Amino acid sequence: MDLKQSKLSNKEIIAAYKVIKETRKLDERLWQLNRIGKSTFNISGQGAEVGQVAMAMAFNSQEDYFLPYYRDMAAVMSFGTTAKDILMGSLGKKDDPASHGRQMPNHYGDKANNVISFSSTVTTQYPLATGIALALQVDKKPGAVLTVTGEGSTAQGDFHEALNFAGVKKLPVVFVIENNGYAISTPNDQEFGTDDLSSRAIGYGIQGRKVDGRDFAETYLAFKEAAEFAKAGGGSTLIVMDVDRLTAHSSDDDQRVYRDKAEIEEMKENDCILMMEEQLLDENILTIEELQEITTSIDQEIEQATLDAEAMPDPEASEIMTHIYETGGH
Amino acid sequence: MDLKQSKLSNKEIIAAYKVIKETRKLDERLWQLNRIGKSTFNISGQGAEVGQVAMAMAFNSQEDYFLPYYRDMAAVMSFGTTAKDILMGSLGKKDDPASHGRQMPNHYGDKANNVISFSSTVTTQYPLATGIALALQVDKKPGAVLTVTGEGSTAQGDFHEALNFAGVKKLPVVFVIENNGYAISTPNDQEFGTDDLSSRAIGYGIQGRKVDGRDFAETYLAFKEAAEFAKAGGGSTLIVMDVDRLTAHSSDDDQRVYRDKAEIEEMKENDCILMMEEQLLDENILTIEELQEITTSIDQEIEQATLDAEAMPDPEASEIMTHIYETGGH
Amino acid sequence: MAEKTYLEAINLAIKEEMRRDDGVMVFGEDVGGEKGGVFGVTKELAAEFGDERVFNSPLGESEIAGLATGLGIMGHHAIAEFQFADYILPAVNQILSETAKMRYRTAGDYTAPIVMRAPYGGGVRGGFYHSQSTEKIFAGQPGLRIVTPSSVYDAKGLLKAAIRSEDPVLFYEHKKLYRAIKDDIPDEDYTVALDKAKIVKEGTDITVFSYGMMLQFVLKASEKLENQGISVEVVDLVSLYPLDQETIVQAARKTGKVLLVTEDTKEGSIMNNVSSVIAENALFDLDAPIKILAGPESPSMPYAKNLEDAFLVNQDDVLDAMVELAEF
Amino acid sequence: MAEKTYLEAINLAIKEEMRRDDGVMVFGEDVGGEKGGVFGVTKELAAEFGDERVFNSPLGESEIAGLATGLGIMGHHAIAEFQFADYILPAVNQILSETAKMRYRTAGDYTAPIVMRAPYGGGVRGGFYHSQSTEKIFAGQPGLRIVTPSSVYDAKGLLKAAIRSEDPVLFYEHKKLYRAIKDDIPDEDYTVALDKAKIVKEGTDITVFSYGMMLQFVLKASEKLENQGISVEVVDLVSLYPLDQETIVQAARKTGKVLLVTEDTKEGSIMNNVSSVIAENALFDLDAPIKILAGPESPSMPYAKNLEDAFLVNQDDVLDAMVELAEF
Ligand SMILES: Cc1ncc(C[n+]2csc(CCOP(=O)(O)OP(=O)(O)O)c2C)c(N)n1
Ligand SMILES: Cc1ncc(C[n+]2csc(CCOP(=O)(O)OP(=O)(O)O)c2C)c(N)n1
Ligand SMILES: [Mg+2]
Ligand SMILES: [Mg+2]
Repeated sequence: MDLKQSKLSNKEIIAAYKVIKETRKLDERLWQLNRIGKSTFNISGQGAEVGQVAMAMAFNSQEDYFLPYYRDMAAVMSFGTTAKDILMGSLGKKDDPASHGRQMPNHYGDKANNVISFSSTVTTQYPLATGIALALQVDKKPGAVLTVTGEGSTAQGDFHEALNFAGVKKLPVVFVIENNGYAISTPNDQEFGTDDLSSRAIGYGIQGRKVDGRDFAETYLAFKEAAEFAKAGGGSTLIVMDVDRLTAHSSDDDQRVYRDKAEIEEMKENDCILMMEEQLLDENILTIEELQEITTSIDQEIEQATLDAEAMPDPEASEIMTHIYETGGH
Repeated sequence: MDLKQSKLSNKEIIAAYKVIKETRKLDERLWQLNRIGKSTFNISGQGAEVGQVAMAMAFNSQEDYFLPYYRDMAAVMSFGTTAKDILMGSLGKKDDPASHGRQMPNHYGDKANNVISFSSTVTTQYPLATGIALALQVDKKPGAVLTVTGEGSTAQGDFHEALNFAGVKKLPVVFVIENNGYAISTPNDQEFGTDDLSSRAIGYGIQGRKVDGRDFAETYLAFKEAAEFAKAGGGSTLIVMDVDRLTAHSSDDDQRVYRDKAEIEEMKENDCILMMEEQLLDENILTIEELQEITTSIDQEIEQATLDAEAMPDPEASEIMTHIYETGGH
Repeated sequence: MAEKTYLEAINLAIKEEMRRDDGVMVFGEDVGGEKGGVFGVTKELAAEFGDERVFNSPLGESEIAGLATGLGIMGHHAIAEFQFADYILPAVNQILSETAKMRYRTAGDYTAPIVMRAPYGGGVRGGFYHSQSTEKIFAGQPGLRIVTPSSVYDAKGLLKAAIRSEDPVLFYEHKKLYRAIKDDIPDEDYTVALDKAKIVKEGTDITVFSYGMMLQFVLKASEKLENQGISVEVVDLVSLYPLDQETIVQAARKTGKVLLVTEDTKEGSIMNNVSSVIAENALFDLDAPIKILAGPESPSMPYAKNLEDAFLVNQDDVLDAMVELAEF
Repeated sequence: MAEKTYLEAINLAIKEEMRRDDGVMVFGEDVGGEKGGVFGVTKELAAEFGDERVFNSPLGESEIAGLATGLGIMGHHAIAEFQFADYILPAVNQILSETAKMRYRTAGDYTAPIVMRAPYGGGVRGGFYHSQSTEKIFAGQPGLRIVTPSSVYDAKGLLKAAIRSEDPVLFYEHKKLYRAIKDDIPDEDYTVALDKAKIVKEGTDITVFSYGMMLQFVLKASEKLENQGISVEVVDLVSLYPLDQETIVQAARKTGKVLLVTEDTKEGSIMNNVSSVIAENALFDLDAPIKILAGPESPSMPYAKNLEDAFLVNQDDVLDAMVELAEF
């Protein structure tokens, strides 16, 4: 789909693109920090940035709530988390808004922007999302809830229990499955017996959709509709968003061991960001020079954010005994 | 559907009817034993007997395996468990084949007839069933696996995890949901957001069917097909079988508290056994005298079985320290 | 003052807290509508507070826990019921991975100020899966509190404190006590501390720690022993996790003879934690080995009457163990 | 004899048992294909034994446990891998309600002779959910065994014994030991008893009980102390549940001074069970309080380096605690 079919203004599309590009650049920086030992882990959403930003733009961090998973850096940035915030997380800094240096990198959370803390244990966020949504419903608040998991993680019982409850209560939730073809090394056909996970929606009495996360406009429109549906009291939608996993599963993995070289090559050639940049040029939203400028200024921003984050204080050792109970430690 | 449309011989239909009737009579006896304090619990399948027997007849206890739930007395009896066996379970007798007096009544199990032990924790049998089925598949054995849970119990994560795996491996399992409208006091519309639980099958890449468990022939044919499909390597089927719960949830419950009088009345008027008896007469499979004879002889059998079961030894107190580990006790 | 059963006290605590705080919600299997729970603990609540605040959840415990935690994050002091403590097991992941760690993992940005109620304990002919003491499974997760009331007074006050607490609280209720004990309790609002053990009877010869149904046995036995001139200090643990170490150590020191009574299987039970606190902090004050009287090392309570009787620690077992310790 | 790492020893044990017994199957997340597990423990297995006996399961731990149990009922000695011991939590219900109770609830008609492997322990910068010691959650379920090897020799022999056992065995592997320890082990087939603690070093002044990574610290510290004339008896628990009470009591009696070392949070840890066995059975042989050196009472290991360091019991802590006890 053309970008403009999203009905977003050029300004909005450019803003979206900037977040997408910034996320990619930031992630590259995180890999570097990992390689030189400054962080011990990275798990990245390269290949999913376009879809994630299109998804997140259908929500706003004033009234909506977001329960992301570890690959959702681009979406989290759309919600308002900054590059410096994320860098602080990877470096384990005290002011990291996700966990104040307590959780591993990429375990997002940001109270100021309604991003709810994520744990490593997959799909627990789905039931949590129903609790957030029920609170909105009971308290007669206007927002909706966005929550995401990976396609492999849909095998968890929590996926089912949450959708089931959301169906009963017609909760304002948009449940998302980012399908990147693999759960670590396990391909789709070893994860589930269907070609279309969105077909699961019907069994819960909720809406199901499938979108190509490489297609900005298609993705945005689908989420916009789902968010509006939720806010209008229609209930939940399950959206399967196809994306790529351009990198290994994480910094502890090497996907060349279990994926075909050709498959990896092809995916890289169809990198969603390259495709979006082509569209931006084709649709005369940006010139090649403007694209270049954006890249340059993002590079500088990331550089500065890295310096800023590195300069921030580490948590103090004594903090391991704080915030355990209401009264502090034990 | 006419009984004869099942393509079963009159003899087979009569045999099925006998099990159905015997189960009803046995259950009535179990309620009596409960009321006079000889057993402390009963949970019954009254209103589901016709469907259960039709279901079970599509399998055989030589090569197939059955993982029932607590209401499946009629199905378990079709697999070969006797009235005396079940009475021994309710009375907590040592020779109770389900658990040797260890588990509560109606927690079926019978190694001699390939009925696998059931726990109170709902829906754990679904994952177990996948393990049994995978063993059959890997060991190249001919059988299929039948497993059942209640419709409320489908809200458990285990329901989903098992179906998902069965879809991946194309396991020879027939998963059954007995929908009696309630989970204890909770009606269908508070349990799930769909009118048709069998629509969940598609999301797992398996077959889905819905049958009226009050209709003997329809039910039998659906299960026959599913069993054959499983044995032919086609994979799993999810069958929703609508039944009634004529009694309270269990001997600890009183359904008049939360169900309309009219609803209960209507259900009783449409008792599946009465309907089947009408069919037996209408289709000239049995005469009224023969029906009467069957009832009389069942009454005698139950009487005898009760006497026999009551005369059996209790487990000895010391048995609480046996069969814990391979080597015995602790 | 009004006479209430343990069950009524719990029901009343919930009612009063729901009146006080609009944010309090109640859900779980069959807790809503006319039924009001399989034990009747939540009776009348739906009628008074409506189906939005009091409702039946579908039959999925992991969802129940996650739902409560999500509501807690949004500031609702939610009360989730697990129908039996045996059926909290499907929710272990949510409770340990999310609920217990929420405050710590966000350094307080998000919290889960919720209560999860669970009826536990045996002696009701409920067999394997309606008799278990599952509290031990959760004891060892900083961030979480596990409490249990063993008197009518505490049933009300402790639950009120749990609902008002900003910490997640697993609230274990002994199902056998629901209707077995009755007592006069104040009409006025009161709470009972979540983190304090209680000396329910002072004594000088032996110290017995317990909770739940077993505590009733201990109290009865100690009355008997009092007549025989043996003075028993009885401690109700109240907080099963984290333990109130100070009170425990002091009470153990006082008599130097310690008996721990639980109906749970011995190894791995809460009493092991109590014993090790004493063995680390009061060892030289002890005049006898730290004795644990517990259920057998066998998987779960069987159904057959004589098997259940053999399994369950009873009044005589408790008395015998106390006498033995006193005579040591 | 051949030099192997702890990880290689585990891999070899599985291979040899799969060759011996066609019924042995291996599955779990990413254990099959070319990957062979996120730690590489199951490498080469799919190639040798085929995709039917060695396969990737979908990402659902409750299903993994139920599947293994079902296979076990059918006589397969299945080996299920939980990718991290933290991720065994969604399977708690299956393991406790089904696996652990299968033999008992059918009086032996059905059994679940399976192994569930789980890499546990911290110090790998894995943060909250890749560092936990979850073994305590299962310790208290008769019918279940929990074992952990703390040497290369045991890694192989204990796993072989677990696979051959007719009991369900939770096999905890310390992930930090996978590549940290190497040793020569026999080429011949051997097994290590599932139910016996091991005196890994004899001594006369103090007795230290431990397992996992901490045991390495204990062994190093005891060498140092030996040079200072302090003789340390070191006991590897091996069986975390049920405990080998006899060996534990004897070893405690021998020196009268007991230290228990675990990286887990103290209250609720396995060491509480050990302590209470000693306090009940060897109290008058003790010359010092039973000391437990453990992780802090804090929810889980944080990620930031200095936080992790502060959280994890280290070599110095162990040495200090041992010296302190010796000097007591
Ligand atoms: C309950 C649980 N089990 C296992 C893991 C280990 N693990 C982390 S990510 C992952 C694969 C997830 O795959 P998918 O859901 O497809 O997400 P993707 O990483 O591909 O985005 C696994 C198995 C975990 N984090 N949580
Ligand atoms: C995991 C678990 N949670 C709760 C219960 C308590 N319980 C027993 S039966 C039941 C209702 C089951 O309803 P349904 O699945 O519809 O089966 P039905 O009894 O109607 O046949 C409940 C909540 C249980 N046995 N297991
Ligand atoms: Mg994926
Ligand atoms: Mg039902």
